Amino acid sequence: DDGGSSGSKKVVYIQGMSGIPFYQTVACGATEQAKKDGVKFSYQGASEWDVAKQTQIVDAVVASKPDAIMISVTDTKAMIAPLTKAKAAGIPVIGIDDNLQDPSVMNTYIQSDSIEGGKLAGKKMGELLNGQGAVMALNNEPGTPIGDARVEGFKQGIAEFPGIKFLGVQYTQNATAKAANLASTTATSNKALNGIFGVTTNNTEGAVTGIREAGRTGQIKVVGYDTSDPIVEALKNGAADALVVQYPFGEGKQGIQAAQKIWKGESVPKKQSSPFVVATKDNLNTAEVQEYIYKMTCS
Amino acid sequence: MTVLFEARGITKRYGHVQALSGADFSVDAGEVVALIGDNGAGKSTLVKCLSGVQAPDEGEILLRGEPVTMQSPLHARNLGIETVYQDLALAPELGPAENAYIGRELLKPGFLGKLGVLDRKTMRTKAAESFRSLGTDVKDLDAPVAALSGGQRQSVAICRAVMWAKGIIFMDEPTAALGVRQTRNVLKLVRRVADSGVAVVLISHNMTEVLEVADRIEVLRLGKRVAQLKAEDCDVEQLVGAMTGALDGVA
Amino acid sequence: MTVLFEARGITKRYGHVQALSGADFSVDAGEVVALIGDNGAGKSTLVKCLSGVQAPDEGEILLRGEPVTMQSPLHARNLGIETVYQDLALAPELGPAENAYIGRELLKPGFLGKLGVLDRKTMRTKAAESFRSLGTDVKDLDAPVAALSGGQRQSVAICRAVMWAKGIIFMDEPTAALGVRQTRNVLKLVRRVADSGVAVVLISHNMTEVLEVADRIEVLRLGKRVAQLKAEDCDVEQLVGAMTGALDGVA
Amino acid sequence: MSLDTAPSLDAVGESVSPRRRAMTKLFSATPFYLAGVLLLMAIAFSVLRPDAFPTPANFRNILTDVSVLLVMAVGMTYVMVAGGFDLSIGSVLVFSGVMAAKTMGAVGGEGWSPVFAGLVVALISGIVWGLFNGFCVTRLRVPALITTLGTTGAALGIARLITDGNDVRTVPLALIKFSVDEWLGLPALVWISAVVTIAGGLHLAYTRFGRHTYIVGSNAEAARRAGINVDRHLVRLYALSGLLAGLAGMMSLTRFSTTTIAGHAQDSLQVITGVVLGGVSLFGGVGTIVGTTVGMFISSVLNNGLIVVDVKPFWQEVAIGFILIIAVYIDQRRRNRRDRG
Amino acid sequence: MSLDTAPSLDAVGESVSPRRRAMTKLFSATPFYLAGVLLLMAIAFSVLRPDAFPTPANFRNILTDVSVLLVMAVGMTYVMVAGGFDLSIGSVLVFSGVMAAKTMGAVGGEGWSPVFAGLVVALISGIVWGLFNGFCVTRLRVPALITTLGTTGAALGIARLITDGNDVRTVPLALIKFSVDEWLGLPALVWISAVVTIAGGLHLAYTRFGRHTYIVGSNAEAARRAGINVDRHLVRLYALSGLLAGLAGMMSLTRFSTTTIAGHAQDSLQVITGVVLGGVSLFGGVGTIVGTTVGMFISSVLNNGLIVVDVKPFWQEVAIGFILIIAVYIDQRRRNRRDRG
Ligand SMILES: Nc1ncnc2c1ncn2[C@@H]1O[C@H](COP(=O)(O)OP(=O)(O)OP(=O)(O)O)[C@@H](O)[C@H]1O
Ligand SMILES: Nc1ncnc2c1ncn2[C@@H]1O[C@H](COP(=O)(O)OP(=O)(O)OP(=O)(O)O)[C@@H](O)[C@H]1O
Ligand SMILES: [Mg+2]
Ligand SMILES: [Mg+2]
Repeated sequence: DDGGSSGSKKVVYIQGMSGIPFYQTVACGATEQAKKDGVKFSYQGASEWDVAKQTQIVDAVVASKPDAIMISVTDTKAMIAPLTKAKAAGIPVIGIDDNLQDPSVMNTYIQSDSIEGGKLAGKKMGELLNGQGAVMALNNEPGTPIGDARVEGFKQGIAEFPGIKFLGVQYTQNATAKAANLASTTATSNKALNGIFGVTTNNTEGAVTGIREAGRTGQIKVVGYDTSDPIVEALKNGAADALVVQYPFGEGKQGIQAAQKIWKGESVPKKQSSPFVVATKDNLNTAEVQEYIYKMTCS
Repeated sequence: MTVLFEARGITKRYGHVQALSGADFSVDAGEVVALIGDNGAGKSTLVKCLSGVQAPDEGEILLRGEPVTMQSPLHARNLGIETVYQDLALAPELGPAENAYIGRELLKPGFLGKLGVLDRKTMRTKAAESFRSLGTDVKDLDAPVAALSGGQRQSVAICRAVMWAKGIIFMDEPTAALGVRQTRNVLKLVRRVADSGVAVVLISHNMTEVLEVADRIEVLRLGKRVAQLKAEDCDVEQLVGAMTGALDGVA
Repeated sequence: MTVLFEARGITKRYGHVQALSGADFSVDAGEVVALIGDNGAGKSTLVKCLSGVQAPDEGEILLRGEPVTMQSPLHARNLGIETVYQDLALAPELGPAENAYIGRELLKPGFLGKLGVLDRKTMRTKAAESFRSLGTDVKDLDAPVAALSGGQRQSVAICRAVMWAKGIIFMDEPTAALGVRQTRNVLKLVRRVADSGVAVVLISHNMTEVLEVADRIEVLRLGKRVAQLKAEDCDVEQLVGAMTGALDGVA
Repeated sequence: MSLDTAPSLDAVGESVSPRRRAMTKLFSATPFYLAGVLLLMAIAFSVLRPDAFPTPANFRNILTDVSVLLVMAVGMTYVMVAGGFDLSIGSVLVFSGVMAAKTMGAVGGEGWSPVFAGLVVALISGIVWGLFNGFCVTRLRVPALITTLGTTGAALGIARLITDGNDVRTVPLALIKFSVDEWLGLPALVWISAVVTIAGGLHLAYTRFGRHTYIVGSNAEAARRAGINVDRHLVRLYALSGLLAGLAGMMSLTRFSTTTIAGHAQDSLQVITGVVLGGVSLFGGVGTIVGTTVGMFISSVLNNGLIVVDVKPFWQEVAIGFILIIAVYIDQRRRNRRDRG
Repeated sequence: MSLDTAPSLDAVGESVSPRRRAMTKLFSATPFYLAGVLLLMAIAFSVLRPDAFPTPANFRNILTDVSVLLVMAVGMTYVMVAGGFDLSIGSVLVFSGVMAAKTMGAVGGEGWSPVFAGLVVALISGIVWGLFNGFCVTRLRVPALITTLGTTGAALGIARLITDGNDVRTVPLALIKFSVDEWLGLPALVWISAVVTIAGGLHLAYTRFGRHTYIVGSNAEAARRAGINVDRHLVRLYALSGLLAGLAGMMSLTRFSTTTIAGHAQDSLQVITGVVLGGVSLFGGVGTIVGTTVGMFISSVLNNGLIVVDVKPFWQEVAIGFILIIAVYIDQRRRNRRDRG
């Protein structure tokens, strides 16, 4: 059909999982851009982090014949096969977050480099602790690539501070209560602990509560990855100390723009990157940081 | 004069099995009526229909001449109908005393009772007493009824019904599992209950027993009442004939 | 001369209830022995101990003079022991024919049989036949046994045991829920089975029945055998006396 | 009417002294041996980390950790004793929390009145879902597993629709202060949980309502024939379970000052585990709140202790798996021996 | 011995013609009405998106989606018909996949021999966990829920210990090619799943082993007294369920070329949902593989259709929740009416 007008064209975004602030904000950014450009947009996501479920969604989305797919993949290998089917059906694929191991499938991907983000978190933690202490990380499940990459980056970041000991990762199944339990138990049983890295929002929220219940708020620094309203609140009142914030809103916009370029036959770079910012109590109200704070309620 | 309780033209189908096809039945106050019939004749089904456990497909039930619809066992019970079911209907995990008071638990007097607190001790004592009066020796009042012998279990069900009998009491093969002594006690009890003005309906396959205790006998065959007999007028052979249809036209 | 089957000094406790306290028992081939006793005397417990369902705490079991330990019901069955349990032991969700062949399902002939494929049709026909021979009319052979009347269910359990009786058959109150006609058929059957050389043990609370069919009577009281009687030598009063202990020292 | 007394061979049931009877009951009830297992676990952890495990601060951790789940476990015990099943409590917790937070936001202010409004809304939300569950199970005859699985999805979905998936944190200062307050050295949440558990324990064990719950679970048809309105009773039990999940939602909101929407997928399973561990059967008719409490504490102490003694995360999973099985095995073995002996 | 023929009032049971009997059976069995619900759903989605839903490609999607879970559902049906319960299949799938992938990596090469070695190891891994479950349930008398919850944690924990939590991707080319191959227009995995389901359906319905499974679930004590070795039978069923979970692990590995360790936490629940939807009771004794198949397809078609018609994710959760309840309600209502009529 006519490559010029994209008025009747449709983009579907497949989230890694539904109900996650980051993905939700990507959808919001894409919605805003799509509205502006007159593109139809919708999003889908499974209620669990599950390759089989995401495959099912990709299959069904391909069957519904959209004009482009944006996707945050749950696995960089397992998703090759289903997305190859999309490609075979002539549907352009735009990655959000990550590329596949087979680089030929995606037309482009917008990466916010999780290792890089983790590194920022690690460095910030080192600074907050003045290079001395023992820290732990709270992650959802082992084997989730993004979480693992963030932890990996975090380790690299604190490696610059030889005085800091990494106590290891504990897993919370994404349950705030479990994160709180892990934080409070470790905080009372290990007096040396003075820093916790919350790999996702639920873990950061849990860490804040757990530290409070152990009565060590302020003594144990909390660095989080991603934001949510409660975490921003915690940052304001000193219960959390720093947040690595990605720019999902921008990624969503970028995705829609990339789709239109592909439809027009313009060239898009294989990899586009998306920036980070480290938010603290002091810079929270600056315009730059506010631009990054996730907006989940789409206009 | 209207009789205490009457059922007319009760039918009940289960899938394509016709358990009752227009059965009639009546019993009067102070009377012991034996309901007899072959296996599968529909006796238990009739009792279930008359005690609110199952809704008949068709038919009419009259209590003191007034038509009633039994909506539930609770409704029947509020009308003064008690039943000993053939399958006993006990809660296997609970003890005999607890089972005797199912649905009629005694509460502690005073404030605790207002809160719904059970009076376990009284229930236990009273239940023990009434088992004893049947001649049934329950060795462990705390064991679940699943651990009782067949006769002991049946005694629990009988005690439960008799304790509360006011208007009518249906007893579906109450003595099937009872020992000789316990059976005699139950038959005496049946007579005594009837003498106190309660209508007693007794189902039994033991014709000697039936002739001994019943005033009247109603015979069910293939889901229909085929005969109404006075106990003094008949003997075992006649009853058997009526049940099996061998004597059709005679009775 | 050794008897076919003998038990000596069987004891069995459940928690602090002593169900059997040194019970003895014996039965010979071709003999009908009635086992009688009050409710809770321990009859069913004894049957369970002798058919491998429960392990006795103490005591000895001799089959043709050889001591045996019943490890499981399967073991007992392989020794030729069949049982009609008081609680019938049927699978409520399955149909009557299916229940009659539980644990002894017939397989199709030939290759399919090797694969374990059931011969449903034959089982159905044969089961229907044997229900008919007891005089029991099961209207729907596909309905689950939970939907059968009490007597129909009991007939299923009886058919199952009788079909396979080889050495000894225990029948724990087999006629409790049966109609007059069905009871007569079962008593005839008991006699016939015994005549074919099988040892039959019949538990019943109906003394007329017992005196009619049994050769010998063993009386259990409070978990012990208190009397062994020849049927021809005694009457109902005597039996009742022995069961209740009223005639102690007399029998 | 009363029966007259026929000659009897033995006194009925009274051959055993009441004292002996009480002892037998105590030792035969599930919680007794299971509590022994719990104690053994606590001792083992204390020996391994005497400086860290048996400390007041750590016990407070354990109690805080168990408090929210225990409230839901009380409701679950009622439902499961009656032969039911409720998978939806985790979602109902989230839903109630969301509704409460939204209400508190709408009422506004930082004092107690928004908190009170929020609490009422949370409880009502819980009850409504419970009633819906009860309705489906009793009137529509949909199996409890399907019903509560359905409401699990529906309640969570609606909660997310209301919030766009974004946690709500409109929590008044009064509530935040309350969450930090301690009475007699323990957080208020722990006391609330204790009150609910004790009240539930007494109510289930000693009242007519509790007795009916056991009867319905043991033989629903017998209950019906005895004039118990089985359907109404079941609806009440599901409503109770919903109510307590609603309360738990408010408690969770108090604890975290945010709705933690995504974090409760495992709650129902955790609660069911504790309840079954404590001796409630999937088939109904048996179980006690005391047992449930011990069961919940076993999970909680195990989670806490393995962290305190610093077992690696993957090993923790393996250890918890096997220890659960062993704990129940010990309990079963002791009980069987008694039955035989 | 045979019984002679006494006079009888009616012919026994034969009053209804075999044909009529077969019809009644067909219409009364659960799957019939439920299959109607499935058809209705498919029609609705087809009307909404005639260009996208009822296409061969989309049906292939649905079949592929359901294939792995259906294999496990067959095993679950056996276990649940016998009154058991198996929560561990998701973890056993992961464990078996990990073991298979590690084996294929160790054997090396890109041909069929490493695939074969991997398959054998996957099946054995599944059987071993199944035997362990069966052992705990029968010998140790630990309730199935606790046992299989315990092994859920243990199997997953060990899988993670083996892999350090990282997915294993040592899959030979032969297997990758196999996953893309189609026979008669459908992927090989779909055919494997179909063979397992049909074999399981015939086996459960028509063989002695199947019959014993129903008897054990209907009344375990009656089964025991009838000489069926109940414990041994249960162990076999758990082993079968494990075996099929192992096969599913290999299938999942084939499909994704990686072990997807983190993605199977919900598998057991999904499978149990389909099985219960298909008419298997939590209490055992009833159910068929045909019913299970229909139940699994209801879930799968629903998931697929809602995405194809582009319902928003949160609305999907709500819709699925309520539709599950409604589907079973329709099924129940039709069946009850028959019972009454
Ligand atoms: N729930 C049910 N579903 C289907 N059929 C049933 C059901 N209940 C009873 N029936 C059938 O109805 C008929 C009558 O059964 P009922 O129990 O009333 O007989 P009965 O006269 O009490 O026999 P018995 O003397 O053996 O107790 C039987 O053929 C039985 O199979
Ligand atoms: N599983 C059990 N647990 C505890 N006690 C039991 C158990 N089974 C039987 N008993 C007790 O053992 C005693 C004997 O029971 P049994 O069933 O053998 O009596 P029975 O002679 O068959 O009586 P009936 O004529 O009533 O059938 C009874 O007091 C009974 O309560
Ligand atoms: Mg009857
Ligand atoms: Mg007995």
